[in-house]
Amino acid sequence: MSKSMSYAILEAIQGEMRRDKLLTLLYEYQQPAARWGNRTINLEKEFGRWRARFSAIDENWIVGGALGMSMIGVRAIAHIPSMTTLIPYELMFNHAGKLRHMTGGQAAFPMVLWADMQGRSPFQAGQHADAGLESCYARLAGLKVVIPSNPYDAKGLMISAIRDVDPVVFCQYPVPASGPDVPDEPYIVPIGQAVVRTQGKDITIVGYARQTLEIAKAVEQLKQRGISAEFIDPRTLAPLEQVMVTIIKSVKKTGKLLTSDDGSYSFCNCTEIIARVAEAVPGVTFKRLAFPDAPPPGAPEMINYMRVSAADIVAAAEKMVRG
Amino acid sequence: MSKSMSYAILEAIQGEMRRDKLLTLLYEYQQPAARWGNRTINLEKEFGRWRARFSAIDENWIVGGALGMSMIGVRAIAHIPSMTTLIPYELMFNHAGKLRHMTGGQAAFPMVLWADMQGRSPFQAGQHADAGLESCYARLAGLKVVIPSNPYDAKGLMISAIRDVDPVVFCQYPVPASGPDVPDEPYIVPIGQAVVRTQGKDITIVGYARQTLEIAKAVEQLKQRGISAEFIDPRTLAPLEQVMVTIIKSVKKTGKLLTSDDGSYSFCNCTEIIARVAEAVPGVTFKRLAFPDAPPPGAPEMINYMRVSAADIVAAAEKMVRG
Amino acid sequence: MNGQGRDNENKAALSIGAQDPKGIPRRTFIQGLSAIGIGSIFFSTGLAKEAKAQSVSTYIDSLSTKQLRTMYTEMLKIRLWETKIKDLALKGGFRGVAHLYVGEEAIAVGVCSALRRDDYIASTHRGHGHLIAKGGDLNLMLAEITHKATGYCKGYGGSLHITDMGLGILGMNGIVGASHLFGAGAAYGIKVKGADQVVVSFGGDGSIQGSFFTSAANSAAAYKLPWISIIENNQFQIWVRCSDVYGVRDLARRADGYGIEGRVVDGNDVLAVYDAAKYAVEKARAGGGPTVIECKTYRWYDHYGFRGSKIGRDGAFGLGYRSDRELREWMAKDPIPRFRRFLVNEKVLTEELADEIVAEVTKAVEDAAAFAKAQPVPKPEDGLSNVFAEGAVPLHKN
Amino acid sequence: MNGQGRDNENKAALSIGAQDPKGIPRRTFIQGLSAIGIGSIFFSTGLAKEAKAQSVSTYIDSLSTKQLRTMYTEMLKIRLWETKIKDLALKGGFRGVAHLYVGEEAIAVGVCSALRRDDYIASTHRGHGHLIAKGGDLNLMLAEITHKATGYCKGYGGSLHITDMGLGILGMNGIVGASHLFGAGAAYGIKVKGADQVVVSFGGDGSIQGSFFTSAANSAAAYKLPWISIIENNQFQIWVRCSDVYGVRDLARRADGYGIEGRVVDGNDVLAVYDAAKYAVEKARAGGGPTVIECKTYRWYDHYGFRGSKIGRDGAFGLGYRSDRELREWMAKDPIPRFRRFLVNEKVLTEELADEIVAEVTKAVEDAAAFAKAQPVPKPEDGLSNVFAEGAVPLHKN
Ligand SMILES: Cc1ncc(C[n+]2csc(CCOP(=O)(O)OP(=O)(O)O)c2C)c(N)n1
Ligand SMILES: Cc1ncc(C[n+]2csc(CCOP(=O)(O)OP(=O)(O)O)c2C)c(N)n1
Ligand SMILES: [Mg+2]
Ligand SMILES: [Mg+2]
Repeated sequence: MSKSMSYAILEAIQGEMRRDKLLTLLYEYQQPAARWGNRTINLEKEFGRWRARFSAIDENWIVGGALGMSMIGVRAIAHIPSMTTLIPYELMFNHAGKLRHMTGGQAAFPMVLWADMQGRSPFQAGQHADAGLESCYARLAGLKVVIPSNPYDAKGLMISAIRDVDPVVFCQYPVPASGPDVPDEPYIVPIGQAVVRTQGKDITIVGYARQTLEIAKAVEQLKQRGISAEFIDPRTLAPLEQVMVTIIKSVKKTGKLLTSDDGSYSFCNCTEIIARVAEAVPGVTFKRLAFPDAPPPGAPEMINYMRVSAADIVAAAEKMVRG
Repeated sequence: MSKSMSYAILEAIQGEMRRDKLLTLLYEYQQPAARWGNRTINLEKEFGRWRARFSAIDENWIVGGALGMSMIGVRAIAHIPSMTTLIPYELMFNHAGKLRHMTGGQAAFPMVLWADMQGRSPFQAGQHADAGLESCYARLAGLKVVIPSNPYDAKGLMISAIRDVDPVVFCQYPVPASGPDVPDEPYIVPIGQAVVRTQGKDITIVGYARQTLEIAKAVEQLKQRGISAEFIDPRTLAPLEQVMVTIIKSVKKTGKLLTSDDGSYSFCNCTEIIARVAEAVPGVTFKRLAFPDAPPPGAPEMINYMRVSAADIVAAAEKMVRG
Repeated sequence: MNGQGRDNENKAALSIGAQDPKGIPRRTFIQGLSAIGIGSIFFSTGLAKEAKAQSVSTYIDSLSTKQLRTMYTEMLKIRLWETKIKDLALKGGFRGVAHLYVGEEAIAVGVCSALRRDDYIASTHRGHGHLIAKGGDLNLMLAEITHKATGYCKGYGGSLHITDMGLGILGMNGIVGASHLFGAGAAYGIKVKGADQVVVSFGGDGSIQGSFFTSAANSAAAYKLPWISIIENNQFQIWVRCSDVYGVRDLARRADGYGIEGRVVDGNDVLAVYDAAKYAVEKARAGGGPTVIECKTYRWYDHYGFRGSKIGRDGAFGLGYRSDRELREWMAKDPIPRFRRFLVNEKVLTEELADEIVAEVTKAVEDAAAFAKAQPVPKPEDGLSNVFAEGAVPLHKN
Repeated sequence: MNGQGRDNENKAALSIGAQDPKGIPRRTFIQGLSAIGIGSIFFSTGLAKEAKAQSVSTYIDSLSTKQLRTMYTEMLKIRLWETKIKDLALKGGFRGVAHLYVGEEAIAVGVCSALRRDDYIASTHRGHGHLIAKGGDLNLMLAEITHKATGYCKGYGGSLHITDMGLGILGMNGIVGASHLFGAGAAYGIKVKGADQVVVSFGGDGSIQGSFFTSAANSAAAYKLPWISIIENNQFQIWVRCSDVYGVRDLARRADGYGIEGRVVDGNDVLAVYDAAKYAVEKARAGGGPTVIECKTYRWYDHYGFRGSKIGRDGAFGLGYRSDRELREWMAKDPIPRFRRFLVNEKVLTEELADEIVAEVTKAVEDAAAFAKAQPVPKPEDGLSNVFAEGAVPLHKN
């Protein structure tokens, strides 16, 4: 059994906390502890409460505190719960993303906002099953946004995020483990680099996080139907420049871009990707699959009908390729 | 001298407060008072402090208070200052936009978030010259977003917003008066309807708020250069369905879509418009003009170079039309 | 467990109330109670001078026999209805989730007994008890928790968003602290209307931090709003203990910094809660402004869901963040048998009458379960409606 | 006005200090002062018992002649430098904006005199005074306010964002209240480092609402952080009066609800401010946790910009939201001549020495203006840099 995404992330943070004796984690109730086989990680036990500190229900403290300490050279990770992703939004917008620029490069916030994200699960409803908020952060100047789809990328991207001198938003969706095994030792997945998960020539499919599982299934089914899809996982959502090089190269080859997103349709992160391709490549056919512009209903009958499934991806791709 | 946008908006609110004896305005320090010629409006004087109430520096109260009272049938307008647009963001996301859906239609927040917005003015810097946040609200399910470009639309859209049974975000940018004179009596500009400001056949240009002035200039200059541009002001940013009908009709005719936005490039509101056109109309040429993905610097040398001007629009349009 | 079991247990639990004095005529008895600390405020903070003046037992004394019996019935409703949810969920195949309120019933009932039907409450993620105490319909609530098309919210919201505008229930809310802010906003609206209603905002010990409470409290104080904030201090925020994250022991003290009167009461004593709430409600109606009341209590189950609990057994044991011993101590302070014993001693109830009530409530709960089970599920495309008052949003799939 | 004018005015203003007793040897004099309420705390809230114990004048007595002279010099620097900004702006063609601090100098200087160079301050939109008192360079500040390429922030930030990490200045900030939160965060960082520095967060009377202060205060209290929050109560938030939007008169009371000691002092008395700040700093260094100090004061100019002011004249008159009479009363409490008079009486300064200081500061301010004027403006494309540590963002225009 391979390491879970949560274990991989804690392993990354543990390694960095050993390397950087000041690195500090502020969190609320999501204990920084995990077990894998007979191994356990417990950051509070290992590094003490000052460096792994739970708090009152106060996301503005978790993020604002991390910002403040990072300003004086104490790197910090702010871990906030999934239903509160947008509570500290102003702090990331007006402060985290702007300080370096406003001070002409003199000051900065080398911190990581570790944001738990929500799947589109039934029985949760309105405030507890709302995906796609990573694009709220991807739009803010001065922030980097990474979003792993598997434990391997999660560990490598978290280490990159911690070592980065600019504020990084690390988005963790509840995604079952897949992909390569996670080495015990530290390694880096560079911020800014997309990965081509499957090579293909008929159509380009872009998606990340939980959607990568639906897309992987769809790509298989399309293959059986004789359609060769190229599947790209951006992994980084901001800055997007390098990522777009990979996507544009693919779309120039296939002429078709299908995106699949758990976020709501309007302004989901693939919206920006589509607009950039539309500006850069003439004559492309586009389709954007996403959750409707509605809050997530609790009843499974409703939400399962609304979220994007492998079947939706297959249907859309076939339509685009066969016309 | 015609009515200013601020006067027109206050005239709208005054009329509605006379019509609806409960309608209440919560604000911070932007006094609901204005003069036009020898006429003055002062909402606190006319309706008393309970119905036009200033507050501590507490945007969460202004918006949260308006939400709470609107829930029990006291319609409310929450007026927040421009540098605080995103402080009450979570309230609009997790509560305002979701209550009706979460309660199966049983409860709702008939309120207006009157958000002052910032131009791209020099000497303000980082936190006081950041435009484009309307798209943060346009992306949230359950919210309507309107953005007038002139005093006439401002009054008509504010009245529509107040009478709407769903929460509406009314974005006011500092834009010098233009367009038709503002009648004294109440009238409606329907939410959801774009307007074609100039008819044309060679290229479609979309923009709103302050950019409408730059675009109007550009359209004139393009005419002199023999290019016939069709200029569309969306006026409503969410829901976008009806607006897109107008824009798509135009783009099908011109085959070219140029958008001009004071917001930052990534996820500026025109991004969504481009993506929707890209999905709906094959073979279109696109160009998105916007502020770079950077905070606004204070020095005029820097910010004036970065913001979109009529000259930029003309250059981009010529390039698109002449190739 | 089923009603029988609970009934027996109630009887068994009676021994807990043994220290209560016997057969004293009622009025004096209640005076006595306050003296020995039942039905009495621990203390008031800050502006509480007038508060102290208001003798504790004034309000309790004026409770009618009917009211007292209703209070007992309401507490039972909450206990048995939620216990039923727990048992159904543990059986498996339950179409929902829940944050159980069991153990804290005295707060919801003590507070809501001091309210008029047209007063408002704003509730939390742990709000089933608040809603039942304000008159919420057991059938519609259970249908909603199981996301049925005929539930309070047509299955859209489930446990976290049950609302009944007709009963002045402004809704449960999944965001901690939001109840305070929307409650204060509603209280402002009441002033605009010129009405004499009041608003109660419920919140846990975790709800006083974050941005909601401070905005509510400052405005309620500055504008003297008819707002009452009930802080249900069950000592935990999921597993986090208050003492580790606050600089004050008594959370009511937070009120003082805003110029609001704060009070601390025994949250397992329905009469003490009622008395403090009634005082605050009367004050608010008279234009006296807000009050914050901290009720010390304990939750019997895990923060969320049913870990550590069993069908037919009360309480969740073996949870890492608290000792079973601590739980047992608090279960011994069970507000329901404690109140029953009091009512029997007060001759407000006989054991027989009390048992009848238990039987009635048990039946009502069984009926609610049957009702919910029989209800239809929502149609898939309903998810696209109710985003706005009119129409449906596009699915965008083809 | 020019340095001469100010110099003359200071002489003139001396009559204001006339009530000060004459020629008493220093130590006793200071004891006297505390007795007659100069250099004394108004009162402390909540946990202030130990505070009271700490006799007020202990700290003042230990101020050296050099320190006292420096305090006078620093106050003058703020006064004359900002007055220069006002005069330049009124002349026209000024490349910047400002929220003037004039009238509140005793707070910045009293507080920063109690700090070590390696202590931190987090400042506000009205922070020029804080920065100067912490050692900010007059030349680089004026260059930044006029958005020159060689200013503190290379012209990107201007008045609202001046920062000097080398001096422990975490920056001014245009968002009200943010200073409290980032200051508390930095204080947490100090604990992680195991250092003995402290952090001072400045904020106006408006800064205690909103979400920043509550998050800072609760964490500072719960974790006993070396955090000192200075509330500069100049009674207005733009034009809004505290009394209309708060339920408490003394804002320091807000501290009590978090379990933080709060103190209220005369913000126009540099010794009173110093004494309270020194007490809080010593306490924080010793691990005693946070303190909130409210300083009552008044701003001489409009909230923002220069409305109602004239070249060569102090103060902004004819503003709708306050009476000129109120302003004049407060100008009569001008902290600078008041302190000068004290120092002369104390034999810490002679009139001649004091005049020399005025002349020196006047020259330094003139030099700053000349320096800023001579500096180059930024290059247009610089706006695309410093978004991230590396590279520049694309312009996206073609
Ligand atoms: C703003 C916010 N932060 C975090 C959460 C996650 N959360 C849900 S309930 C809870 C604990 C609440 O504790 P308390 O307020 O004491 O209420 P209790 O559950 O003890 O009744 C937390 C942290 C949330 N729902 N909202
Ligand atoms: C969060 C926030 N809300 C509103 C503003 C607009 N604003 C700037 S300064 C100010 C008044 C501040 O008053 P106070 O805190 O008393 O400081 P003072 O200006 O009196 O020194 C306001 C409302 C802001 N900058 N930030
Ligand atoms: Mg709790
Ligand atoms: Mg002030």
